[in-house]
Amino acid sequence: MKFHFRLPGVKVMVGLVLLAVFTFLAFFGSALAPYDPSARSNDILQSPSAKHWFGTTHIGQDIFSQILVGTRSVMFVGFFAGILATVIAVVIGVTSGYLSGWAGEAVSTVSNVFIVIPALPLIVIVTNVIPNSGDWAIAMVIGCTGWAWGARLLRAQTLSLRQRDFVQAARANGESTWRIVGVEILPNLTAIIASSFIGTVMFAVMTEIALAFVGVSGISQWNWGEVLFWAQGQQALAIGAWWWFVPAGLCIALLGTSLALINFGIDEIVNPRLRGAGRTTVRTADGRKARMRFGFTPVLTPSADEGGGR
Amino acid sequence: MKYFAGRVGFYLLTLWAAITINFFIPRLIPGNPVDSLIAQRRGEIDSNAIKSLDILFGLDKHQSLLSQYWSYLGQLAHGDLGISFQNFPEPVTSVLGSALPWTLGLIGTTTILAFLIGTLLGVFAGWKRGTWVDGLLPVTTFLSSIPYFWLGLIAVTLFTGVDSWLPSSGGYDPGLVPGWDLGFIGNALRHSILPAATIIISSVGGWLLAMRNMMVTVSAEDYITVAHAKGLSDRRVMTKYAARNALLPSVSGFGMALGLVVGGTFLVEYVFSYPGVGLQLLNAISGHDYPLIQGVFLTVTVAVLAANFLADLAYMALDPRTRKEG
Amino acid sequence: MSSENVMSAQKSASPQNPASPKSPESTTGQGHPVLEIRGLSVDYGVGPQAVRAVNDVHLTLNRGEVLGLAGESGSGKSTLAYGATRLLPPPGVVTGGSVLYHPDDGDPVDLLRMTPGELRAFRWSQLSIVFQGAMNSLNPVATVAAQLTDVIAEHRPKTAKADRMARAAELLALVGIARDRLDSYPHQLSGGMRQRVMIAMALALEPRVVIMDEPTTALDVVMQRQIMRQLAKLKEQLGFSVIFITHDLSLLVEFSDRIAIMYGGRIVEQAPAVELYDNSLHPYSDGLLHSFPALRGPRRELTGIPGSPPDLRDMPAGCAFQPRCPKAFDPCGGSPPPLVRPASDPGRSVACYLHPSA
Amino acid sequence: MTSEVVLEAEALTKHFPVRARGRAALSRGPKVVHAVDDVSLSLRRGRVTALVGESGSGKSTVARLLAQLYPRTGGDIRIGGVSTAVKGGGRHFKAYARRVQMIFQDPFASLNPVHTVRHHLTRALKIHGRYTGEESLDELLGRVQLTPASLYLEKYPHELSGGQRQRVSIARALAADPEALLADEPVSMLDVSIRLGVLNLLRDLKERLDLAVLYITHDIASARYFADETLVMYAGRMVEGGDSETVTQRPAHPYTHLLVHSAPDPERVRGGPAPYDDEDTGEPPSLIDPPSGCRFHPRCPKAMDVCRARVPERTLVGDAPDHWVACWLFDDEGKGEGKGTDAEAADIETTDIETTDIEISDVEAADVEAAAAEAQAPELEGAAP
Repeated sequence: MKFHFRLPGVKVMVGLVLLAVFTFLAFFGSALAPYDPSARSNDILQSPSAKHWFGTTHIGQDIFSQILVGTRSVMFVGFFAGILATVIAVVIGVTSGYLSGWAGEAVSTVSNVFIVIPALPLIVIVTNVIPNSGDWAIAMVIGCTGWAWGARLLRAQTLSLRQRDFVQAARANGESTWRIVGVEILPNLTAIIASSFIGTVMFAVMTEIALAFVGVSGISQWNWGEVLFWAQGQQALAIGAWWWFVPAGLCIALLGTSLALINFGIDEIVNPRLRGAGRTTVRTADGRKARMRFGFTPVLTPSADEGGGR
Repeated sequence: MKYFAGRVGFYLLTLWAAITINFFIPRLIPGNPVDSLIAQRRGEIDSNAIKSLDILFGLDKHQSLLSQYWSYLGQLAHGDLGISFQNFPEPVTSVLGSALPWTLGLIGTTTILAFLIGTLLGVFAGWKRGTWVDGLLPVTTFLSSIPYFWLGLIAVTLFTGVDSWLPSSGGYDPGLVPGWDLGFIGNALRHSILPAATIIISSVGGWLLAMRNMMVTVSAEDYITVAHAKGLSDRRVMTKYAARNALLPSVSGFGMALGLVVGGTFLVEYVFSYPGVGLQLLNAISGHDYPLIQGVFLTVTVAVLAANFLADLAYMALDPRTRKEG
Repeated sequence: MSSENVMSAQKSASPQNPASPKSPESTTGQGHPVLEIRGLSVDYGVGPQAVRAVNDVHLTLNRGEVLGLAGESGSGKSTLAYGATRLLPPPGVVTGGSVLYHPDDGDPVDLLRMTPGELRAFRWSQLSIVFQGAMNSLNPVATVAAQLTDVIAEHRPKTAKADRMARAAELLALVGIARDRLDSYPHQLSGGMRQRVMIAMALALEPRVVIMDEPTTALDVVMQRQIMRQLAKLKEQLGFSVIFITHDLSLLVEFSDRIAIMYGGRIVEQAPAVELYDNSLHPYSDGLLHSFPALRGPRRELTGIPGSPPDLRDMPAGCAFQPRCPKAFDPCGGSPPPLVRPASDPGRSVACYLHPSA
Repeated sequence: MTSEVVLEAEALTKHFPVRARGRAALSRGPKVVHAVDDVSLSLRRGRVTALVGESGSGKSTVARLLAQLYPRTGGDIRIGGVSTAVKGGGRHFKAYARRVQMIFQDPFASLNPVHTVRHHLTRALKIHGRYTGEESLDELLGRVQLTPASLYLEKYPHELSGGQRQRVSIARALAADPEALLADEPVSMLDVSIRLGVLNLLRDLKERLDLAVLYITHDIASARYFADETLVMYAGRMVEGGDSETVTQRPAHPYTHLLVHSAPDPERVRGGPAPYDDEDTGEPPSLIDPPSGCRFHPRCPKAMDVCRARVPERTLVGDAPDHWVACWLFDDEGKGEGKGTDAEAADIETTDIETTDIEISDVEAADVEAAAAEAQAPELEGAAP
């Protein structure tokens, strides 16, 4: 795996900008919010206007403020669970990949079990058992259940790195085991760790919102799922209050898209074949467009010459 | 067949893990849910049912954990999952029995459909890399980032209403009696169109992307160049050489991803009040119906394992290397 | 597509009656050409970051001859072959030249002007390729039989299925593999067998030209020799011409009629094999010949070549070999020397200022 | 052969367990790959010993066993006459590594792509407590003729050419100031024109530092050129050994014969046809279930009954000191049953060859442990959303 640092493509840039916006809102959303998201007012069920950009709820709460304030909880749970799960995934994946024999097999089997067991029902059940689960608790639960996929990827990669000559060379040199894992192997896993982190963040965000939407998580803090929970509960659909659930949903989709776009870029680092190699069409001398494709190398200027041809 | 034996062993292990999780979770619940149920339903519960609930929740404090575990396993082996608190006095098994066909029908079919459609489009997108098809990727990425349930909400808003042919909730019209007659089946199908479309639209993107990336990866393999050099038609190279190989990781990934996918689709049942297992689970949670929660979790795990088994069979049929003799 | 009778088991002699391997006609490079590469240039990438991997190469393959193409990694030997057949993967592009194929009857055709459809019909029926590393050139999920027959089905759609299977068995027999291997998958074959399957596949339609890209590099010397002998025999039997690409010059001297040596994307010397071995003109060829130890005879003095092969992205001005050349002198830094017939021996060609043209 | 023995292997044996693909590790009886069986050799100060064999013959496994990267199944490894068994990562291993170093085949894979040359060399020096600042790095690079050092220290492996990379690998091995150097096909991945430079460097270092070098190769011609002594391995067993010139010019074992005559030799364009040319010389056997007796007997043109039944012992050939062969043709016992004599063994090429069906190796490249690992390509895994 060679590292050629290149300017990220358009897709990745869009993803990063979107993520930056949401991160900004996570920190300053409450300060920017024009209203207290929980405060009632007399503007009941109003459609978007200059006063209430995203309209109001059945008790006159400002939805725009709810979204702004709710960003923090979403981002917090996403990133905290993402970090927790990634740490577990790295520890489990790399150890099980580096250990040979039954110990490695056993750890790998455990993570496969965790992948196959349906995650959301399990999380719903566990959070339901925990009393007054706040963001912290939810993030912990998601983190502790969402590591398996990343561990599996990291294990596979570690297994192949372990066989690589540079690891063998470090061993033959007398390098200690923890240094081999930490200094020789781990840096080579950066891209995969990043990719599995982003994947887990996505999973955590979706899960948290789903939990809030079905009303399992505590109602202490605002988040986008909470907004949707109230919208659903108050029959927003039936009364045509589209503004109640459209902004939250769009925010979720945008956040998800931004993470997916960033992951595109990481995928291209991990798998060079996915790189777009810049231009994919070339213009031949006679002005036709030819596509670069496997099996049919484009010819820019066949010489017009000498016999043959047709 | 070694591969096969290994997989079956893995399923048994996973099943055991799920059962064990199920055994421990209720033991973490604060308070005594059974007592409150008995208090509510004074005199209506027979002693057998109370005993089975005690086993389920580990309320018989005189027993060691190990013997509790054994009685729990014994009870499961008889197919006794306790009685549902909410649907009292119906046993959990019968509640699940009536919900499961709906879920299997809706989620099973749509998941497979989404996989097939996504994979097919992915084959195409990967093969035509560098053309306009690439433009579809951001769109499908966006679509697959939308939570299932939110897409469901939007679908309900846009396509249902007083004068719409598409119903907004339920699995069939309330007046009908479930049965194998044309009228009922037609009605049920009509109810499933929107939830099915929701699931398909939001999950197709993931399969598409996975397959597309595999196609791109496989396209650079030597045997694809050989196939081109052999002068084979584009179609044959795409199907018999590229797609056939790219499919393998997708199929094994399909089995692995089911656990994630199924969880997401439950919320669609919730949005559409579709009478499946997912709706039962959410209702059970809001009603603190612990036996039902456990039952649902176990059932879903078994269903996912069964689906995994099918995916494994497909994989073995597709990859000659797993059929290795000796 | 000359022969209608595809299924004939033994074609005792092909119609064009190949010259015997070491006949003077074929070794002088003046025989009947079957494939002519003229002024071929190949780039990786387009625009400012394009790297020229093959630069204005002229090369002629004559009927019935084995033309060896030798060079180190990055010399452009494989790029030349894949560029000429238009099989180079992205971001490779052919930037100029022509590749003329001379059929038995009719006018020559230019591969670089063919549409994809024409190219498909041409490929394998007239020209086939044995790729480097048979491990990856066979489709892992298809049986040997399927991979042998699909090419027949594609090019000769009228052949019956039973005939195709019979032909596949016959092809395997040709390379010494039992017919019960037809139902095997590639992973069930050893490396040597896979490579022989590839050779059998290359001969399926009795093409007139076979390009072999390091077909034996991944194999042991014992298997290598076995396959090389088999190839020589098949060539005599079926009368095709071979372009044999390898970095192993010692192998080429033994098995080819004529050798072309590439360095930095250009051909630097071209001569009949024995002449090249006895008396190489280009200092690079000379260096190569003194780089591999001899197994028998007196222990030859080994000099090797100092320095490393050039970076295609940053080619030295003038002759690409000049920075490593023990005999470099003034003109070498100017412009790259053209490939000419030296005055001393017009039967061969060399691109070096030490050997000016007549 | 008077110089001091540094590293010695006696009856070294390594069997790799064959594990099933995927997760099916539970079932089946234990099958093993007999990668190395009963291999004895000794490396002497200031001498190069070549170990020649086909891929899968177990020659790389021997190197890794000597480096103690794998635990051995049987036999003994003695360093300076002391029997040693150490396990990776520990203090004892470090002490061993200080005396025995290894160079790997692929210079692209043996350097960590994320670290600079400086990191590689500094670590190697520090592990063995020999880092004394910048000048120790300069000195190390100077030894492998990479000067000035400043040009290379900050480079990443992908910025170096193959030859430069292999020189960095050699420098890393020299950092420990070892007594024995195990070179596992050090030039086979390099361009032809720069191989000689690296081999000459190794020879030069051997002389200057009085190293004992094990040179593993599949190219018997380079063994003749580079090594003082040559050992030939076939299917996990040693079949012949002796002075390089003798082994390559007057091979005794039919397998060495085959090997020598299969090697490309441009001189042959002048001579007659090469031997074995019209015969199917078969393929190496499966090491999971290797042939009984002499492992070469299924391919051997001179195979006798005793070859199938019993493993031949080492016998001195007698045409040169220390030229030995493990073949019944040269054994006194074997001579009774067969007809093999030195003279007859020499014209093997005229004998008919008995072709036998060879079992296809179940495990490709059996000398790599990878065969035992879960062999799924990582890029193929986890392709789901």
